[in-house]
Amino acid sequence: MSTSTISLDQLIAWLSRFRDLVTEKQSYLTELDSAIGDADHGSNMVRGMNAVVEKIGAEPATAADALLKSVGMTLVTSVGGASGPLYGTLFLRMGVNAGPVTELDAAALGAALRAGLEGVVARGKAEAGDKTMFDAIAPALDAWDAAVADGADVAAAASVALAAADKGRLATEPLVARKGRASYLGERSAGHIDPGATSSTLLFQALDDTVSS
Amino acid sequence: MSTSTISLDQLIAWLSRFRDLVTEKQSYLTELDSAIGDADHGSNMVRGMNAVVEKIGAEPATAADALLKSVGMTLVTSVGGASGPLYGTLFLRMGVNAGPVTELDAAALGAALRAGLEGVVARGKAEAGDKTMFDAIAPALDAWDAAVADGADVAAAASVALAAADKGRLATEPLVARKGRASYLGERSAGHIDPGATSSTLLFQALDDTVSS
Amino acid sequence: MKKLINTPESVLADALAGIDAAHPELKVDHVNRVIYRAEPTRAGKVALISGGGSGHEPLHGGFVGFGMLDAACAGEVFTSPTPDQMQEATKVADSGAGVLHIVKNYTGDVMNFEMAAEMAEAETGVKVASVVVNDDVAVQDSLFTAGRRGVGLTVLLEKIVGAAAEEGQDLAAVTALAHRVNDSGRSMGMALTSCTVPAAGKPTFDLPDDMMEIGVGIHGEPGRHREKLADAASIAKQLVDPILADMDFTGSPAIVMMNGMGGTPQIELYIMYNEVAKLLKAAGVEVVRNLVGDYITSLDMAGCSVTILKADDEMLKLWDAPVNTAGLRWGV
Amino acid sequence: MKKLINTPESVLADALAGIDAAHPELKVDHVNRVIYRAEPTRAGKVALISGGGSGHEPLHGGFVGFGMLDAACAGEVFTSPTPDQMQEATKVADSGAGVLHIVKNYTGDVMNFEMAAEMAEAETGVKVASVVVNDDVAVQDSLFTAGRRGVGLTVLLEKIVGAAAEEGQDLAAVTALAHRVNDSGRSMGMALTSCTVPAAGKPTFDLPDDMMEIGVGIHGEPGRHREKLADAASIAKQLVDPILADMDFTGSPAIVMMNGMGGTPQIELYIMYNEVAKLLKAAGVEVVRNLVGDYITSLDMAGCSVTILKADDEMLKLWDAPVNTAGLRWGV
Ligand SMILES: Nc1ncnc2c1ncn2[C@@H]1O[C@H](COP(=O)(O)OP(=O)(O)O)[C@@H](O)[C@H]1O
Ligand SMILES: Nc1ncnc2c1ncn2[C@@H]1O[C@H](COP(=O)(O)OP(=O)(O)O)[C@@H](O)[C@H]1O
Ligand SMILES: [Mg+2]
Ligand SMILES: [Mg+2]
Ligand SMILES: [Mg+2]
Ligand SMILES: [Mg+2]
Repeated sequence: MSTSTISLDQLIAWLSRFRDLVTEKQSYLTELDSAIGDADHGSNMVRGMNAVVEKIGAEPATAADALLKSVGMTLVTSVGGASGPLYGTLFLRMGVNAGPVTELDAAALGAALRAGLEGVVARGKAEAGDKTMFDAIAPALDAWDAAVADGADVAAAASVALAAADKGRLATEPLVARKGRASYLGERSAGHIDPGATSSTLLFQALDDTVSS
Repeated sequence: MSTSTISLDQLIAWLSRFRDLVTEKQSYLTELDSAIGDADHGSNMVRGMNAVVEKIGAEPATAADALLKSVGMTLVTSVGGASGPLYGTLFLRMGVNAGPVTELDAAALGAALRAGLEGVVARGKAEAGDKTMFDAIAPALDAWDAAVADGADVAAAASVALAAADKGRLATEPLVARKGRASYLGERSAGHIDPGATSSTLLFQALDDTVSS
Repeated sequence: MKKLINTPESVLADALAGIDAAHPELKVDHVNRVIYRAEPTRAGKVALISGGGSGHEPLHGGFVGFGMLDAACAGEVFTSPTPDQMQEATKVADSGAGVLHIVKNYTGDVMNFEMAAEMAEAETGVKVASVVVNDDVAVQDSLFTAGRRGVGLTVLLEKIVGAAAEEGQDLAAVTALAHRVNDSGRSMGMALTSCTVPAAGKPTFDLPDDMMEIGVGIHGEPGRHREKLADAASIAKQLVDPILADMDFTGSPAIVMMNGMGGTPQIELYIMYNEVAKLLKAAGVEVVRNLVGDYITSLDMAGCSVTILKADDEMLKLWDAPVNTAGLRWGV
Repeated sequence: MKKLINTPESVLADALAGIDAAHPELKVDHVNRVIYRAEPTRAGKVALISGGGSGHEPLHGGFVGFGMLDAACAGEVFTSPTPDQMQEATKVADSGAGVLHIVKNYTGDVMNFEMAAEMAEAETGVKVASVVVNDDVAVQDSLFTAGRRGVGLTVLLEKIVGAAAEEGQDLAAVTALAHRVNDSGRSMGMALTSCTVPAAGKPTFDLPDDMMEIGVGIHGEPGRHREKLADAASIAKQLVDPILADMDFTGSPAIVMMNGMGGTPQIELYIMYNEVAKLLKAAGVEVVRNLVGDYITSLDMAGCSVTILKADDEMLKLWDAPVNTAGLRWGV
């Protein structure tokens, strides 16, 4: 029962699934962050997504922009650290881009996600190969756009995006970090997968789980 | 080649042998003090006896009283803790009792040691069974006096004294401490041999080694 | 994990409650996790605000008070606070003369403080300036990376700039001074053990019994490299040499901080200070003031860091000015 | 063993050199290991001398200065100093008005200070009085044993009695006050980990990862009993209950110290203080002053202790009087 577009309820289901996934993988995320960071990425993401799920449960949104902006603000005000402003900005910009709709097709969702990524870059100045969440999100969106150009719907696009995100995340392993806390380690940051790229992959995993089920 | 009396040189050899024994057993003494004290009895005794050996090497004494008082003062000023004043007083009082002689027979050495023990009691108020060095020294001197009453010389007296000291030291194991740092442990002090009773046994061991060789 | 805590989740709330209970001269906004002076900012006085992840105590809350900060925002352990906290702090501390944000150079801290400044200026019109402290020579300074970390110099900067604000200097002057202090100081740290983040429940890194980490920050990040444990004299050299290689500290009086990471007893810090003082003397650095103790920590990590500030006359005068905070106090 | 030291043998000498280098306001007699004020004791002022084994920093050397001690003797780690050190301290600090020896109740400390007093009075005619602090409720007070240990109350006593001496009270008054303070305070401590004595090279006791020691002193002695690790609230109860059972603290203002053992970060001490404050409030104890931090430590031990002093008006006034030492400073 896959989906060609994504409804408001599915956006909510996506976020709730993302919460479940970061909760499930909390220790893994923290372990990755212990190796090249400060051992808090798991708890940061769980704290933020718990706040998000609570917020959208309490204040049912009636349009995608309101929903996504509220998600962004909730992340900004509950997470802190690097991931708070970055994920927060991602959703804020997605909301602005999506507009007051109740359904998004593959192209619209792709455009919203792309706007979100641009927000991440505007905030964090990351480039490809800096060993950050960018390295999972950017290839995922490239794959998304290519699939959509070939006529893919949301479900199909989500599936290729997930594969690309995961590939991008794994490809962060050999990299020497140039952004974020891992950059302090210099050469010693090589040989570890980036935690933020991993949580971003879970974001696409959650989307794929939501729209393909 | 055992000895019937003890000369000044042998007193010095005794002290030097005591230094060697506490050095050899330093970790054992500290281990005993770790269980019911503060893990410093080994280093305290080694520091003190090193100072003593250095002192008597630098200022050759010409009489027993001067030698023993100098040993006592050196211990008082170099050890600190409980063992400093106690061993220090032991030797100070021994010196006062021995007088300006250059040789002591078994009775004279026994009397000097007894005066030393009385000094320990005057300072530390220990009684039999308090789980202190008293519990090794007191039985050793009782055995010494009994042997001397039976006509023993220094070598013979030292030998029975050592056996009694060691028996006394081992008998401290089941005791609940009533004096010193071990008393803070209450019932938990039982089941451990007292470190001070152990170093005191080494004092008799050193004497026995010296006069029986 | 052995810690005097109730639950990993309640660490911050409980600690803030303790600070509130212990310090009648401070107020604590428990919702926004802001520690601020009970006495409102004097009209015309620039307000100094700092903040960061928790686990570095006494930084920053312990430096709120006369002659230092006006407010501090406490984030979760090792996680920068959020912009709304900083906005609350800005609101409560601003007297109209503007606010200086003192930010340690970490991606998270910088981004959150940036958002806070954007929001504060847009919403309330408060004048916000900021200084980003980046003094850690263990990290290479570069335009293509996150740059150097902000560590020990933050303490000295908060003291000196706090005194300038207390004196009545305006926002431009206070900000310029803050940048001057930042440009004039360097730090370097090392760890004997990892710290344990409460929520993680186990040490951030494993360090064998005979190894140490050189060039650590204050978040339990692994350092630049790991090597065999050495004596205090060699460790001091490993901390002082890269600092002196990075900047010339001769020709001006220096203020030195020998800082403990949280799990190191004071007796060891004095041993380290002795070695550092000898090295600086040999290098011709004239140390005129010092701090020895725990000022910017990394939870229960055993280790230390050295900070050296090349002080000009104004900095020295401001250093000696009265300060009255939980963590630093003299002249009052 | 992981420590910032050169060798186990040089710990004390190196630390004293560090104190000397860091504190121009103090003098250090390196031969006799005495830390004393650079400014000689004012004529007519009773001199306060304390001392004890090292490893408890800032106690005692960190409390030498205006309003507290005149001199402190440093023994080897956990080993009481020797009578000749105390005599030197007595000589250097006495202004003719007499000397109060502040002694923590340990067999070694008591005997060494006794010998020092005997020697000082015999040789120099200095009037020496003494107070033996014995505040640790973890140990049963009894005439047949060494009695209770002297722990945290020593800090409060040195502050209060130091202020009285600074005020010009004579030896009899200062001594009487010292006894009154000692009679009015109690302490109780616990440990999460053992400390490691440098010369021993390994932890004094083994404590499994899920266990803690209740009723420890400040020398790494095992405590009264060992039990499963618990949360901050339960630990606070285990510390506060025996203190309140031993003495009635209601009806007078109380001064509370939440003390860290050396390896415990400040954030945990504030969490503990919060719990202690709640318990005292519930028990009707009115806490009017507090200290939270490392004041009397046990090397690198993780753990804490609580001290409560039932203060009368004079004690409270003397508590608030100015003090200017490395370890405690206010009002100056
Ligand atoms: N400048 C940046 N741009 C994009 N992503 C970044 C940047 N800096 C850090 N990140 C991401 O943030 C992740 C770390 O997040 P988190 O651990 O929650 O924050 P912090 O580093 O503040 O502890 C990194 O793994 C990385 O993917
Ligand atoms: N009051 C006392 N009388 C006799 N011996 C004592 C007394 N108190 C302690 N001791 C002895 O001292 C020993 C401990 O010495 P040491 O560890 O060097 O000193 P400290 O207890 O000060 O660390 C104990 O094992 C005990 O034998
Ligand atoms: Mg992190
Ligand atoms: Mg001992
Ligand atoms: Mg973080
Ligand atoms: Mg001792």
